Amino acid sequence: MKQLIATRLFQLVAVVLIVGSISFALMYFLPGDPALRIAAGRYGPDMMDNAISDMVRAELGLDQPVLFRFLAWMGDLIRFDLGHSLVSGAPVLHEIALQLGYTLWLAALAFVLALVIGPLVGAIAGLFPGSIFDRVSLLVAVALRAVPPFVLAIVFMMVFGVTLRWFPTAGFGGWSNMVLPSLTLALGLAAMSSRVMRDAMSEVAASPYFAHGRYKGLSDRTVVMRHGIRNASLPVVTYLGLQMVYLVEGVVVVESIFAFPGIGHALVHAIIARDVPMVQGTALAMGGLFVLLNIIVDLMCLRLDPRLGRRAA
Amino acid sequence: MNTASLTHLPVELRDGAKPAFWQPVRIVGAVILLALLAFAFVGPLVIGADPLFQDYLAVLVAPGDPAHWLGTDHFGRSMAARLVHGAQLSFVMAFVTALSAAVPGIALGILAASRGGWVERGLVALSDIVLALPGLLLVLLLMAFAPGKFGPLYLGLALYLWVEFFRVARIETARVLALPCCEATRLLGFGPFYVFGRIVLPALAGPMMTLFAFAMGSAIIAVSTLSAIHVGLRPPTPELGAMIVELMPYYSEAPLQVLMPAGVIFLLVLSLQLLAGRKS
Amino acid sequence: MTQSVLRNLCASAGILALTMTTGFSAPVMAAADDEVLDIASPLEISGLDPAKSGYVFSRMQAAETLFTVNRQGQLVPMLASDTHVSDDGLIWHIELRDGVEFHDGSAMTAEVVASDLKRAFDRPGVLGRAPITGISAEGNEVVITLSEPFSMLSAFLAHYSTIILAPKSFDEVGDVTAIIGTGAYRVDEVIPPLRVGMSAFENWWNGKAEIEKVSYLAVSRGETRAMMAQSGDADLVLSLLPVAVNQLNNDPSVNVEIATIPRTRLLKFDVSKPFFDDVIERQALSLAIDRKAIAAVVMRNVDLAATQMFPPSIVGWNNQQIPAFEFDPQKARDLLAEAGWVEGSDGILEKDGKRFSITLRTYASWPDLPLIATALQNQLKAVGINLEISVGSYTEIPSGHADGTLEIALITRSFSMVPDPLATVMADYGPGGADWGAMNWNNDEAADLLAALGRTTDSAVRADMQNQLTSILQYELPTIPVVWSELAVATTDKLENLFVDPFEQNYYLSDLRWVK
Amino acid sequence: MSSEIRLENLSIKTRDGTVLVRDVSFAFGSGNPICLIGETGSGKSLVMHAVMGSLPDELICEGAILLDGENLLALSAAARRALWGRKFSLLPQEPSRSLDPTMTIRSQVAEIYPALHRASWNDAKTRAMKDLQSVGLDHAARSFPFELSGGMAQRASIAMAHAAGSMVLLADEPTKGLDRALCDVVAGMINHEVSLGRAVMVITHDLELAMQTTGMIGVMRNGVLVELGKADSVLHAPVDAYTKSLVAALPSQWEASSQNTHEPGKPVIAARSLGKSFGERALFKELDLTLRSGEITVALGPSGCGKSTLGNILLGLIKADFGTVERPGNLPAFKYQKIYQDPPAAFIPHQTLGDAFGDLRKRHGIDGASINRIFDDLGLEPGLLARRPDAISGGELQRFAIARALLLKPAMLFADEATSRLDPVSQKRVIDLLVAQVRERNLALMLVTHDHVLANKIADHVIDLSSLSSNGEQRTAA
Repeated sequence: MKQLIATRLFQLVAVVLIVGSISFALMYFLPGDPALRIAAGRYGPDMMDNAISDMVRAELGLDQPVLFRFLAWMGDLIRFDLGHSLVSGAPVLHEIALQLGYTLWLAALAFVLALVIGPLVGAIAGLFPGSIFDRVSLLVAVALRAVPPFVLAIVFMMVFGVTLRWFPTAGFGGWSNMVLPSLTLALGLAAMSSRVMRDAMSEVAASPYFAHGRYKGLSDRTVVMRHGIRNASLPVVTYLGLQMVYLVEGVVVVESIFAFPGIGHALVHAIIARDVPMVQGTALAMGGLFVLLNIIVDLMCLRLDPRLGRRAA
Repeated sequence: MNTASLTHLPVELRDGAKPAFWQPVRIVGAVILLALLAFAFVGPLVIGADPLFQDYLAVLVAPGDPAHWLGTDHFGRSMAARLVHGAQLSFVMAFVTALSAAVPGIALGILAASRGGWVERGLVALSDIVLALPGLLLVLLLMAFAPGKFGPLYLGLALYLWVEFFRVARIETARVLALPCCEATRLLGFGPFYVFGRIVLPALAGPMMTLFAFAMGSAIIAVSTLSAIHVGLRPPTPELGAMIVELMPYYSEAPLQVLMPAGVIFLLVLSLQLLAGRKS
Repeated sequence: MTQSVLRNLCASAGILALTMTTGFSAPVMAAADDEVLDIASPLEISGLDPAKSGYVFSRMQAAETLFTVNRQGQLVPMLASDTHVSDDGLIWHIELRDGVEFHDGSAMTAEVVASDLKRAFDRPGVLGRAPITGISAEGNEVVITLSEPFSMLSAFLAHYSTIILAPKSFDEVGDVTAIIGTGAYRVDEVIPPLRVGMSAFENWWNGKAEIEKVSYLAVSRGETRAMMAQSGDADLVLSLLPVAVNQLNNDPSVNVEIATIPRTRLLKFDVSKPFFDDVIERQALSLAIDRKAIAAVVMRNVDLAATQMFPPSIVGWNNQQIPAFEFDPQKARDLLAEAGWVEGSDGILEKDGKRFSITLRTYASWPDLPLIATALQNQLKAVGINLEISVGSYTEIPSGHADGTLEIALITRSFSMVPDPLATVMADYGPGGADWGAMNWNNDEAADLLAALGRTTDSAVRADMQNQLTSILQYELPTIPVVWSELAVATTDKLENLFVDPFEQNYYLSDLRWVK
Repeated sequence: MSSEIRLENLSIKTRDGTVLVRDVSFAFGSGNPICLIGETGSGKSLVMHAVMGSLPDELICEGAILLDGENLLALSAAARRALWGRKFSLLPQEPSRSLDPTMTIRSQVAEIYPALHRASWNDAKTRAMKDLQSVGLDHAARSFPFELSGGMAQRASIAMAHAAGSMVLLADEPTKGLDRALCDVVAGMINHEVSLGRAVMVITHDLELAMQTTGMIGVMRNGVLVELGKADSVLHAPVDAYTKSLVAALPSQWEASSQNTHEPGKPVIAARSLGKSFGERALFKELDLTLRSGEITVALGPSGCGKSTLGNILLGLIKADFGTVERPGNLPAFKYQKIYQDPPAAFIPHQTLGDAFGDLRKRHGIDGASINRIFDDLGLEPGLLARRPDAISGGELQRFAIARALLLKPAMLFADEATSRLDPVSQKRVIDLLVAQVRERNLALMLVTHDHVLANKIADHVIDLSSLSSNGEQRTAA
């Protein structure tokens, strides 16, 4: 348990350092003069010119030697001073605190949806391997993975937003706004987890304890509920931990399409405007989010599998 | 839902020989894949049309038109030509990416499992870290060096695709190496290469194939996702992922054209998936 | 160890709890049938500082400037009422409109205005480019002193970076913490970068707006905006993609209005490079471009094919006398041959061993730029010029201009940032050019004309000079115009009295009405 | 209430008509249990599953299975299913694998009450505790299957049968993988069930168990019931030839193998003051032993006492905590071979035996002749080479394993419970072969077993590790 969290924390620290270095490298290597980019970001392409950028260079001390700047950069990072956005000029930390809220809601909802859809489909497919349902679910899963999330998003907007008018096409603020984006994210996740669940389930269904459950006289429903799902969901949960990557990155595109002001949206715009401090900040937030979600997953595993629990204890 | 297995059948009745590799599912997969490869590599020779030639008088022609059997895109470029060339580029790139992710991934996985100790701990830690890094960042870094080139883009993808190979390879190898048959084989005087060649690699083949299939898929999808946020966009080169993005705005006028590249990606992933066998 | 672990956990949990709550602080996005006017626009609110996103607040009539451009495109007073310029043109007395009140109830005094303008002058922005020596308040007049006559001052004072804000808008260090303007709408909430909520201001000096509440949402993707128009999630959708226009025209419940705006997509290149150093090379380049095709295919409107730098909407600058650009690939080839370019083995032109192969930089902030670039790439290939397209950040244009790495770039340039196009032209086509104008182009005649224009106020004299200047640009081609732009706006049929301002100064929300 | 099951000419066929079980008839019921004996594939478990009604759909039953006069075969699959738990309970083989690994045994017992008796959960919990008490597991109510020994797990599954309250109890190889001590415990439990008036049917290849269960014994071979009769009569005066061989195969019936009289052979392995412990539990310490060529050393002791560990240390597969292992005349490693407890696990799963032996020949340059000779010696038919390990019966596969080892002309063989999973006949055959080879090739054999009888019959030296081992009944080492 301790050890588990220790590893995760180590992971977190390493992530912070690496993200920091990469971001600095970006700042340094991206084509064009950082001062110019900052100026452009602040005052818009039409306004920006080299006069302004010289001012910015002086202001941010971008004329100092690289190594010095790198140390300064990392120093700030360790003091968790993420600097100011090149675009809005607001403190990155403050901006992220705001955006993270929206993203967390989105991610959480998507995660839950995925947990409902994926394993359910997978379980049914796994109980009847080779059945039509199994084959169709495979096709759908592959299709969902073969279509970029933003295409999925557009399709949903057209169907549920424009044609059916069930949910608002874009915007944020209410539950109704969350439905389409989170569904877009969830389906991608569910696609894969359903396959994992399917294999896990078919394995469990072939296991002696599953058979014994039925010999005991339990109904199929009871056996599946009490002995099937629980055991099969172990690999799925672990797998979802990995798939957090997909979620966290799906957020990027989905948010910008649905005009949702989360870190993903922020990252996209930071990237387009080469707003490196924001890129770093959002990347850190995502890394942190990933680690956090994985701690939750770890705990779920402990909860699900007593063997782990007893060993850890 | 038949849980009783046939294990209580007399062994004589069990099929002794190796099960045929070419089960129907695999055959279907192979057929689709071959068709796609032909499409991508023979297609360009068959379809004379230049994927870059713009015909402003035939913009967004619907598929089925005698002159353009797959229609044209927003510049009046032949979809057929762009699809075949795009497929070629994407397949090659995706394959290279998946390969450059799989080879080190699997190698390190086997290394970690067979060495154990600090080697394993170190590698696992590394993979954990890479996982927690938003892949976009890695890609961006590489893009910074060569903006608008596909090479670094795919390399950047490989930089975080390898992790999944590593994890699965490691776990699977560890499981296999623990089997008595490995101990027995070594006792019989066979070297580690034999053990890996005959026991570990065959066991890895299935899951790795599946991962590979999805890795190729994700590579192409990632490229399109990136082009959607204007990273690595490089007109006019036809690339499946980028094509989806380019055509997206015309979804209402030419929905089919938007779906075509996606369809090709779908078939690719599906065929590899079927070929790889059941596990996903 | 455990201690720190626990602390870390608590911390992250805290942040979670805190941030979770932010999620739903905002009101639910209004559906079409309620009284709130929902606006979807690509422009994001990158910050409260006028220099950054002042245009959002000025166009939304939250904050106002001393001068503005009326529907006919003439420069007229807004918060100012009258102007007296000393005979030497060095001292401007700007009289302020009486009884103007800020949204916080405080009165707009000359002192407030003067300090706002000082601030705008000290910080980056257009005002800094004016030869201003002093800004002060006298009674209800703002007095601006200049080092030399400057005809465009009133135009500069119509720029969004000079919006007039109440003192309470600033914190002690002078950063903007809230937008407290004088406009028709009071800003209730700002959720950067996406949302602004506003409600009508009772004591607006020009009456009271018809529609009570306005909700502004920045939606960066054109596809999404189009769908919001169709689904009715937005009542007013700004700058639709050309594709979306056709699509929405077929939708009975949506009205689409289009205005051509003073914005031109043009090719910027380094005139000192061997590819462009000879004027006939630049003319050849221009002849090789099939502007009508691009206008038709990309902009979906043939009339947007540029015949010269300035679209007809820019009165006084659009020059009827000069001959329009032609499309003549053959002539282009001849000119290039004349300039010494011969076709190489691979069909690409060569001149003393140098291939005519250049990298075109452009950016996707305007979705049509990469498309135009793609078309250009194809058309120039036909005359033996090879373009490598690199789509990056717009920041790579000025930086390329600065470090001289830029070969050719496709950019978009607005002439209405400051309502008098001269402001932009002067910067872009003066000696040596500028980041968003010519590059290493020096033309004494043009330079003299610009200098003279800067000093002259007599419109008749100016018109003549402007014609000379435009014909120079047309012949010399320091930059090559490709297409003009238009602004497409979609509204629900429930909305009436919409006016699309070609100068993008004002959405005239205060005039909008729900159909009874 | 009592119940009786009567099988009348039960035949089991595959869909393509292959007959797996032919005309089996017998009866068992309250107070008179039956024990079906036969090697793997004799069809005994098919019969049991036929009674249970859990045969795969691929198989068809003919004849009749009467439960108190009602023909079960006439019932629909669903109707049969409805009897599970209520009328029939099944004691699974290797129960530790047949219990849900993620659930405490108490709730695995408790869940039966709501399912079968519409009991409330609280009610169920208390009644589950009673059931566990009745099998003496109340102390382990909250533990998970992986924390139970084989015997405890077996008792847990009996508790479940109690909970279900079914009168018919089918035990499927209940002693599989358990050591002798546990086997006796299990036998005791089964007899207890009989005394409770349940109709019990046991299928096993463990004659010891058969002897301990009073009642009828049926002997099956190739799908035919070759002999049926009272336990003692069948076991002491067998009629059928196969039954005779079965009985004869019992270690107790063996004539003691010719103790090697000639002078002690030269040492092959010499271990000095070995010590090994897992965690704080010491398996053995200060252990000296020497294996000599031509001699058979038997390591005795219940499961988990460390006898396998000892062998692995001698083979150099595990490091000892203390002590040294010397190999005089330092021979190459492959001269020390091991025969595994579970034959299939010792072969590469997807590799046919043919390929396996082919590679072995290549690796060690063995000529085909010697292979054929060994196959003859071990009575292996080369036809089987085309098959993969999982398609060959345990006995045969074990003999292939021996052949594989002998091809390398080993100096020492370590047989780790090599026969514990085989039926008596195969067991005897394998043991005889091993002994013969030891004498003939003059190699050192170390045999690990928990069967005292067997040990005493063949051993030149016996090391009894049980003395060193701690508690008798803890987790069975798989």
